[in-house]
Amino acid sequence: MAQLSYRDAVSRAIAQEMRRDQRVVFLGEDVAAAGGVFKATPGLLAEFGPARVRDTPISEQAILGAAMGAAMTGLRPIAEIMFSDFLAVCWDIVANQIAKTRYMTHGQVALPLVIRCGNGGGLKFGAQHSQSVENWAMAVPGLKVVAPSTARDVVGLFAAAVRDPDPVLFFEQKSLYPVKDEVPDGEIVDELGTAKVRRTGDDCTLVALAAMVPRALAAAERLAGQGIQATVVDVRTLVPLDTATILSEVARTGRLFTVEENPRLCGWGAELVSIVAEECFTELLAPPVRITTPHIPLPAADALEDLALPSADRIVQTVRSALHQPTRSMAKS
Amino acid sequence: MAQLSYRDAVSRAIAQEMRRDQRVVFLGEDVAAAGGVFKATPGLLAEFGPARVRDTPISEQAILGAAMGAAMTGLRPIAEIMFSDFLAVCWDIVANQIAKTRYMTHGQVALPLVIRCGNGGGLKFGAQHSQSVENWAMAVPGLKVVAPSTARDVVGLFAAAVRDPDPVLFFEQKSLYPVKDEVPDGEIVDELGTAKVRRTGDDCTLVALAAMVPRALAAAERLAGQGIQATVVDVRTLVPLDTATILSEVARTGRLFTVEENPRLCGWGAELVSIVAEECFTELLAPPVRITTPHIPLPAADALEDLALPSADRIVQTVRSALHQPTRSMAKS
Amino acid sequence: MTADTHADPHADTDSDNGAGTAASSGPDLRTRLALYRSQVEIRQFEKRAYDLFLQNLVKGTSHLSLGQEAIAAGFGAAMLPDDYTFATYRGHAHTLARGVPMAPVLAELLGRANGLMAGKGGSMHLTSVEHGMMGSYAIVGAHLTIANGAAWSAQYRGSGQVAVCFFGDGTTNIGAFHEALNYAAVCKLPVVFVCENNLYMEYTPIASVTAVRRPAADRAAAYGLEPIALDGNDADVMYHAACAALERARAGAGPTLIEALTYRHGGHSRADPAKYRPVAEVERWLTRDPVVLYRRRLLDIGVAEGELAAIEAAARAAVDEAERQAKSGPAPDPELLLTELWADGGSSWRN
Amino acid sequence: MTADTHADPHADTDSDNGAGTAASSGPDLRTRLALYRSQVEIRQFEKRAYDLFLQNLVKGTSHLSLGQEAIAAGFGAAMLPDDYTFATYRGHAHTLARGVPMAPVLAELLGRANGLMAGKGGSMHLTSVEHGMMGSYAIVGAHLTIANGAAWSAQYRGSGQVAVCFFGDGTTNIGAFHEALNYAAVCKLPVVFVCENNLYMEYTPIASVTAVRRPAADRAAAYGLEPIALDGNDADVMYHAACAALERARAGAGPTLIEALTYRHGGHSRADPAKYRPVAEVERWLTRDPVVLYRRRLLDIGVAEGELAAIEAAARAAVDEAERQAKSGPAPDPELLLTELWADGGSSWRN
Ligand SMILES: Cc1ncc(C[n+]2csc(CCOP(=O)(O)OP(=O)(O)O)c2C)c(N)n1
Ligand SMILES: Cc1ncc(C[n+]2csc(CCOP(=O)(O)OP(=O)(O)O)c2C)c(N)n1
Ligand SMILES: [Mg+2]
Ligand SMILES: [Mg+2]
Repeated sequence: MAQLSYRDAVSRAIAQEMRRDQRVVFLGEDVAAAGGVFKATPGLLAEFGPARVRDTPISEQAILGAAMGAAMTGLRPIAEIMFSDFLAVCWDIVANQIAKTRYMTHGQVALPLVIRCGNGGGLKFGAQHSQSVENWAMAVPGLKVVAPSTARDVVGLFAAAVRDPDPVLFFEQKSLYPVKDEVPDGEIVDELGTAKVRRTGDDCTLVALAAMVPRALAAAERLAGQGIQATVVDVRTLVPLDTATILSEVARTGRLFTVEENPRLCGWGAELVSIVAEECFTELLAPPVRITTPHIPLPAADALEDLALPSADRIVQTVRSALHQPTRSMAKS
Repeated sequence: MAQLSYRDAVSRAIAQEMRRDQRVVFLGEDVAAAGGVFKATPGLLAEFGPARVRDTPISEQAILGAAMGAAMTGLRPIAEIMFSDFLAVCWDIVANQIAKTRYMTHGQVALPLVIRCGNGGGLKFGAQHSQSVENWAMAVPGLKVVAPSTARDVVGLFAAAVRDPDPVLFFEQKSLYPVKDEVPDGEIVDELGTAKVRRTGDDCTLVALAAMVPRALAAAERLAGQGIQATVVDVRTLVPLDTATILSEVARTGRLFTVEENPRLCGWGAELVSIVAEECFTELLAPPVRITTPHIPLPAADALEDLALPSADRIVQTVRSALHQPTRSMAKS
Repeated sequence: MTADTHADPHADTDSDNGAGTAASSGPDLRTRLALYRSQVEIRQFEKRAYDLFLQNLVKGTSHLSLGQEAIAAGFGAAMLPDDYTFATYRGHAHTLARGVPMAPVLAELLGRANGLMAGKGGSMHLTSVEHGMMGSYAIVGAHLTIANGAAWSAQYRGSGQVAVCFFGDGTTNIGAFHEALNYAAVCKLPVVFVCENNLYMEYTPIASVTAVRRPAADRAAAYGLEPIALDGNDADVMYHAACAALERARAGAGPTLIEALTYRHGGHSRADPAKYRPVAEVERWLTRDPVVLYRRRLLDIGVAEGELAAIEAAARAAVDEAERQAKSGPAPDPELLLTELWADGGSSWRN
Repeated sequence: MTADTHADPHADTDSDNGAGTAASSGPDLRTRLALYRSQVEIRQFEKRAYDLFLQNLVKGTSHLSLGQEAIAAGFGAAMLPDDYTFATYRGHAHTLARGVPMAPVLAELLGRANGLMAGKGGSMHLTSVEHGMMGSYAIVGAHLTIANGAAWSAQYRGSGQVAVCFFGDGTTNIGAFHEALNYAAVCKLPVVFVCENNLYMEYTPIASVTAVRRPAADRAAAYGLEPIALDGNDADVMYHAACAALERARAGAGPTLIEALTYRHGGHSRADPAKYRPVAEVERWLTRDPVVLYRRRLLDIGVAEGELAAIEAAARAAVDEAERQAKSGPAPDPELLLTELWADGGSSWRN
């Protein structure tokens, strides 16, 4: 059992899978000799050599096309798109090619590949290097979507992604890279499509993803101090989505709050609220509430960016005021 | 008052705005000499000349970059991206550049431009030429999003889009191109951010977009024959979203059905259901229901594609079975 | 706007590229008969496909290779069975040239259950992995980068396989072309890029939207490659060029970019009457019909008329049979709608 | 992998491009003093920006032009006030070279309300439309296509304006570069593309990921353009090249692509110690410091030491004052979070 940072968990996870399977290769910009701009992939070139760990030109379409073509011919590529914002320069390969090819060919073409990206804000990098775009991927049929919140999940879910027979987008939340937690020694392999209940309370259910999970937990701690017991569910993978766990946790408390780093419109939270509204309608005691970044690009200035992203403060205030609203039954009386 | 096809309404709308304002220019692939692959832009080259109506290479990033740079320096460009699926090859210009520049520059840069695309399925073009991607745009802050359902709205909303000081994505539903309706003579200028109630009934509210509007209306007709009176709201513009009209129409009937051509996850319908659940919670008599294409790429075979998209049949059946469910009050007893 | 409109196609092709030429020093007779057979099969298949549109049996769209048969045939004859083909929406010819039977291809155009992909892909996405036909891609540019990936995999596995990627002149102006060519050259990938320059990107003359006269050949140097521009209507030239490029790739010498000048006899797609092309240009090119020219060449070198007639009759019979099978195919089972999105065979996104 | 690692920079620059050279036939004295002043101001500004990182006053990231000053200065001196500049995240130099005051630029780095964009853009997006500084773009490639649009607008309006677009060597391998160059050439747009080849794309040597030795110049022919590779550390060379390219653009002769060989003195960004660069390479380049070389040249042609010292003192004073103003700027008002997404000043998406 070692203290490992989310950042170091990435290279451990990649190494774990590359040792296991010669078909696993890794490519991206500055990932090999330099060990990655986020220093998340040091040592891999030294251990696995230039045939398996490749530095590329600034050619994101070439990177993902190479991963796709290699995946359909027997390899299991891992491709880094440095900042998830850059998925926009290769979105055709992701959304139109990788996501659709298995279906279009009636299963003739398998695409076991992983695309990993640094995702999200908090670093004051400005609007073009801070987006949380996991919903772009969730909206496209044919992509599995993973976003871990802990170092342990980075290792376990990454292993699951590499071993998955379908294409997986793996979002590493940049603001979590320095965060450490306990990670067991030895091989860790988790399961896609499984949410985790991080904390249990009977008054409301907070459903969060990636960097919003620690914030939801911090908020839950403070709410507990004020007599409000919150359940916190870590979604972990958006596709496949563990609706069983989430719906039962929402039904249990009757109150849903999503905590989303993404801009407001059409996020996974909207999808989740819609599923809950359709399937847990009668169990809901109050309107579901989405706590998100406003629907704006992210500003660069620290003072402004800090205001934009959901904070533990904002979560606490939102939950408190919602719980002071009349509930449905009260409303009925 | 003339009978005009949705297709012919496009060229009429572009011509109306180009006659009015010398700053309006138009570029795209095969749009000038050939009059567009959908034959939606014939005659424009002849009337306005090659300086204002330009054929381009197959370079979508160059097309939208040209539109963006021209818009920030005094022109009002209209750019065609032939099939909306191809937005994926220039998504960086749309989502990272055009959508964010005004905000990042604190208002120094204005981007009055329109990107028009053929959108959606129904033509058996297969998975890469049939997507409804309006939700890709709705999820990105800084883009206005328009999707007309009639020839009249094509003219009026397109004029509003060209005159709007902000970037607008204008989605023309390919399956509607041949459909004709009455269009008044003379200049037509509509207003963005205004939904239209196409039909009024007290039993439920169907909210639809673009090609799903005629299908919702057809379903409503048949439901009426079965004693179920449905309201049909045509959203028309996703951003800005006319929540006032939609919420009041939903509150009035207590029952919401969205009708969406897009794949299921994270669509405008999910956003709408979430807003309704949060803001009309107590008015809802039953769970909101989303009628969408399954979360799959679109198959090419006519037999399969017809099954995939929401049909009047499916709308009728979904509404009927939902209305036979116990309502909230019944559930309570 | 630059470049002339290719008044004389020959002006665009050079032979100082070691690919030999036309009649002289051609391939052996067996190969030549195979090349003829392949061209005739493609020609007859495409004509039949066109007839079926007119009968409104082909829904959606479709893009024919009528007039461009020599390119697919030349490469098809030169490639080894486990080499990889990547094609575009205009991919019927390249699919047949890899030995994929006509019936499932035609059935796919008709959207039938016995189609090559059970109707799920359609005319623009023909794929038959067992024949090395790794897919037809309908969004311009992407498949050049994907072909690189297959080449990379072959290089990594040391399999000796080569990826051959076919695309059009218009495709040379999109970003993915540039990224793919640079990446292939940097990694010395075993890949052959074949630009079928038919002078038009859809309805627009390529010369009017391209900064150089030869859209592919004049870009080769930007990737450290030799410029190669050839007569794409001569199956022997195509065959020799294919052999040379495949050889080079297998030898580890990296990618080749070939520009093959050709012309489509019909419109861009089923919807297109191709009125935008000067009549004189069309007529000039019709006199250079690759199938007619090749037939004449075979007669010149002494092949018997009867042998050629037999090949043509066999092709016609094959197309007739394919049409029969395709037309008798049922519509895809509705359950197919929700299959094969994932490797588990289904399309579920939740539990 | 191709190309050497530019052992001798001069090997990469040629003067057969009518841009004149170094000391010989240089610009007039007033221009030369302006060029020196601009380089010194940029040098001092960037050093101060670096000091402020070390004091942890600059949040986020930042990319300096230390060592690359001659390029921005040369073009800044040659451009007319209403010409357009498009730069990258490494854009402080190009912003200052257009006459944007130091204080708001520095304040933007510090995320203050008195920043050039009130803190909303940050170091990577410096923009000052009133100075013709049309933006700094942080995703590689896009701004080449956007610069085309400004050039198209100037061409359409007949304004005689020219768009100048600065980018790095690594940018030549992305698709947007290819699309932008072809489109500019086809439309004969009044645009100048300036590739600042500092030998590295972030941490990776450009030669290791590029199929040609000169990432920009060796691609020029693919767009029908002349190859131009110059010494980017010589402000006179840059100035002459800028004048020639601007002149050509205004004359309606279309785009120019210039590769300016240079070197950054520090890391790619604030986080980068640049350990990956060979010590000998760094030392060789430090001997070619553009500011030091230019100072020597001015002394050689008889400019008094005192005059240069005065320019340097004035620059230092300006930077001191800018730092004072930037540091004393308040944090942006919270309400700014929701302003200026739309032209109506707000960010509402619903009624
Ligand atoms: C990115 C993209 N842009 C536009 C299109 C629409 N389109 C389909 S084929 C075509 C012309 C392609 O021309 P070329 O590459 O010469 O191939 P050809 O059709 O002549 O074989 C265009 C513009 C597309 N499929 N993808
Ligand atoms: C599309 C895209 N890919 C990757 C990056 C990350 N990135 C930022 S700067 C840079 C290197 C750019 O190198 P070059 O063009 O030579 O410019 P320089 O930084 O040397 O001035 C990279 C890879 C990016 N910003 N955009
Ligand atoms: Mg063509
Ligand atoms: Mg560089």
